Amino acid sequence: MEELLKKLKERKIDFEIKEKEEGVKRKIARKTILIKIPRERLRETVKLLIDSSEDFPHFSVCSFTDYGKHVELNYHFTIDYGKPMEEENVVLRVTLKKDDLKVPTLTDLIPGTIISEREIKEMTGIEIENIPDGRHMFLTKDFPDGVYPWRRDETSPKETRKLYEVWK
Amino acid sequence: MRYEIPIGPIHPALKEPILLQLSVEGEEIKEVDVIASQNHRGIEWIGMNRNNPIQSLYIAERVCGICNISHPSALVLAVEEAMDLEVPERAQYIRVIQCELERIHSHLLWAGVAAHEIGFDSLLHYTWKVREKVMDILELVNGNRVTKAIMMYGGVRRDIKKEHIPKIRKMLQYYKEGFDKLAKFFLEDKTIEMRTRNVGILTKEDALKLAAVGPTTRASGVKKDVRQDQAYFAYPDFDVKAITPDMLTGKVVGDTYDRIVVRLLEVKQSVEIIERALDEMPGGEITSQPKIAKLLVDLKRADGEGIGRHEAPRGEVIHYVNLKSGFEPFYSWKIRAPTYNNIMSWIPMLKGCQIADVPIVAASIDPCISCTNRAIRIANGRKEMLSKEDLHRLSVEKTKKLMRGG
Amino acid sequence: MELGMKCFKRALWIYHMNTGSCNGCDIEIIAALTPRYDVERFGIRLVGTPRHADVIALTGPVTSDMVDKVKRVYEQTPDPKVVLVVGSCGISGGVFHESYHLEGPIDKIIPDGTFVYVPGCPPRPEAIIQGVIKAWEILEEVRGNGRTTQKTEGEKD
Amino acid sequence: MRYTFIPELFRQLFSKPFTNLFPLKYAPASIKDTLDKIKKGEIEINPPVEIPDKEIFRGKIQYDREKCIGCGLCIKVCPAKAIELKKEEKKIRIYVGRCIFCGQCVDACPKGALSQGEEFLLADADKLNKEWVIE
Repeated sequence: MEELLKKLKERKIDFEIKEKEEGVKRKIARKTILIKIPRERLRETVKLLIDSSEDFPHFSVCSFTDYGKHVELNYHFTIDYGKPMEEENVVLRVTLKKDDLKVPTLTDLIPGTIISEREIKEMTGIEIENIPDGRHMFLTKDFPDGVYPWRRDETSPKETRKLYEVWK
Repeated sequence: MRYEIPIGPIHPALKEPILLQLSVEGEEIKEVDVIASQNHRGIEWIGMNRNNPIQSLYIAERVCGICNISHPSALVLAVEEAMDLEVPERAQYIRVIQCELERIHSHLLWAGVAAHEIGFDSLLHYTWKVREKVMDILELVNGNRVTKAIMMYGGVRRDIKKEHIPKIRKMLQYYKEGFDKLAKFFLEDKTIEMRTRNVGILTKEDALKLAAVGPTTRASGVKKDVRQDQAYFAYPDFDVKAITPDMLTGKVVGDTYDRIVVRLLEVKQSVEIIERALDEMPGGEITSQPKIAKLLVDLKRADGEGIGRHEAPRGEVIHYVNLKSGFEPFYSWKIRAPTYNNIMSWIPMLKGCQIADVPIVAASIDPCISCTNRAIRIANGRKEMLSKEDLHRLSVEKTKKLMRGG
Repeated sequence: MELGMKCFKRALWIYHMNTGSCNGCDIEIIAALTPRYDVERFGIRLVGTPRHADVIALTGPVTSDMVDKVKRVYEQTPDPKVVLVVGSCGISGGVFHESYHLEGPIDKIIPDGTFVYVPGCPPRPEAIIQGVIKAWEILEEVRGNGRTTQKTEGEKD
Repeated sequence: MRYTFIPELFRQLFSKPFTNLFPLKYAPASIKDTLDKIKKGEIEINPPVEIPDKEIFRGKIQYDREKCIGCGLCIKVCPAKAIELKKEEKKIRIYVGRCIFCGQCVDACPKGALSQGEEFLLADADKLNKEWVIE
């Protein structure tokens, strides 16, 4: 972790560290490093993450929050696993404006991100630049275009089927 | 000459829908594509729009019916972080016991399915018979054989009664005595070794790059286990060690056989953890907020975000939750199930395998398609298509052929 | 021929289909086949294709992707047939009662089918066995009026 | 011995059967006749596996109409929309066909009007039958 924080400071990337206590008899601190970066520096930071960790950083998932005017993408990573109680969560937070929804792909750096990127693409309508495979992952092929289930605006699904009403 | 063979979507290896598109030359698989859109129920949408957080706990439980405590565990961890909720000590121990009971049942279930995939049905029946013991205990402490409905924000819903403890200990004793026998059937039997050794290899490098989790990655030699790396609940007290196959066999190959080794050793580890947890369990309350109405109000007022990580039998589960005060459902919610990451590791595993190996290799990551929270489809009947039955038949034939020494 | 029909009357073959369920019911269906409950002693077994089946055991709330597959499987199953809906989500949606990717419940997709419902989330294996027996009873009633009537008259026992 | 399962197979042949013989040992010649006989009491069915703990078991919901005050808390927490409020009477109606047997309503009820029963053999061909609607 120290190496990563040092490198982040060198590159002038801001971060915060959150801690949460876990455990009953033996207390340990669970650390989360939150890094807020603009879209342009996403790939740079991921490369930094790969360089500064002993093993490969583990990419967990990409989550999405819609705040109305802007949206937030959180790339969840974990680093330093394999050693008891030393693992940390790393969250890369990218904020995007609603009228400019684009992020670069990470698939060439970490191949395991492909499923997450395909999911983000179909669920939120964010365009992933240079994605090698842009098909639907979890929605049916004929799911209507322009409907994005995770969004909280006019593009969220309007007509949902209420099974408890039709069951009789 | 290349042929395209779709396998699935109604049961390729498990009883779940997913479509594997294989390109084969002769018997050898050259390319693999996975299409997983058949089990999608829109669970995140449900939690973000329709449900209050307490209802979402039960939706989380039904993300996957087999590992139905993993998702609620991760969710309560995330929500407790977001709203700074205290959890009593006894509740943390009960959670650990429940999680480990589930690991025993899930790994035994998998072992049975794996035996079935290579045509060893008598071992399937034997394993499932052994598994019934833990199912009885689950029913005893939870009131239902499968869904546990025990997690609640700030604690658990049910205590483990005093009169249940001797029964649980009896079950643990049964598994301790039966473990060597089970290990002998799975690890020393010629049939299983022939079909699983050097089949479906996932190298350490691939496992890291494809972000594989759980027994799949541990079998490739990556010591990654949330219970060890970033312990939660009462796990710091138990000092859990990640299990890799070299602990038993002395080497790491990363094949299907190694995945069997890891899972069997984990059953043994779980038995030990439960035993210690029962010995050391403190007394006291089981929840910090017993009034549901009050809890609902608190949840509505809460503001913040949290990440919950839990080691499910199949690997790591992550829930990300964002709560906004005055807004009842989760403001955002993301579920990451273990199979979600492990699916991609099918591609390097299956390349170079024979078609007859597809069932056992596909089953070896313990796929849980409904966990992945998405959906299925029926294979196109006009193309050349292998049904589950044909595939199973091929697999059984290969076992027979190998046994004849051919 | 007569002998053949007598034999076929007794064994009940089941085709299991998952339409987006959580797996809970599916593992209980398999649990019903394994030693503790052992329904194979009645000649009940899971088959790999709907063309051999008498009963379709269906779990899950039917996702959008599965609608046409459910219809096709139903059409491929020979008459008389019964759909055994296992679990609450197949009956009324259960926990998944409202979503953008669901088309169920199952009886809206196959309006003219014969159904036996097993509530529970998931039901105990015994409840599933009871559901199968209900389905069996229905099949016997239908077949009793149909092609097997002449054969039953010839039966002594 | 490379085939390690074979001795166990022989052992299984002579060990006590593990199967619970619910409802009958073998399939009868005619289900309908058998069901009639069971009704008349001529045949007894083998009981299902015993419920291990009757207090904890989550079976069909029992509703005590007298205790209910119609507060609607159970409706608020029910994840499956199985409970309906009857506004005029301030009582509730529960549909078993929608219920997921989680028992959250039992925990939430401030008056203790709901409880979990022991009944679990609920299969039926009609999803709106009387047994499945609790009022």
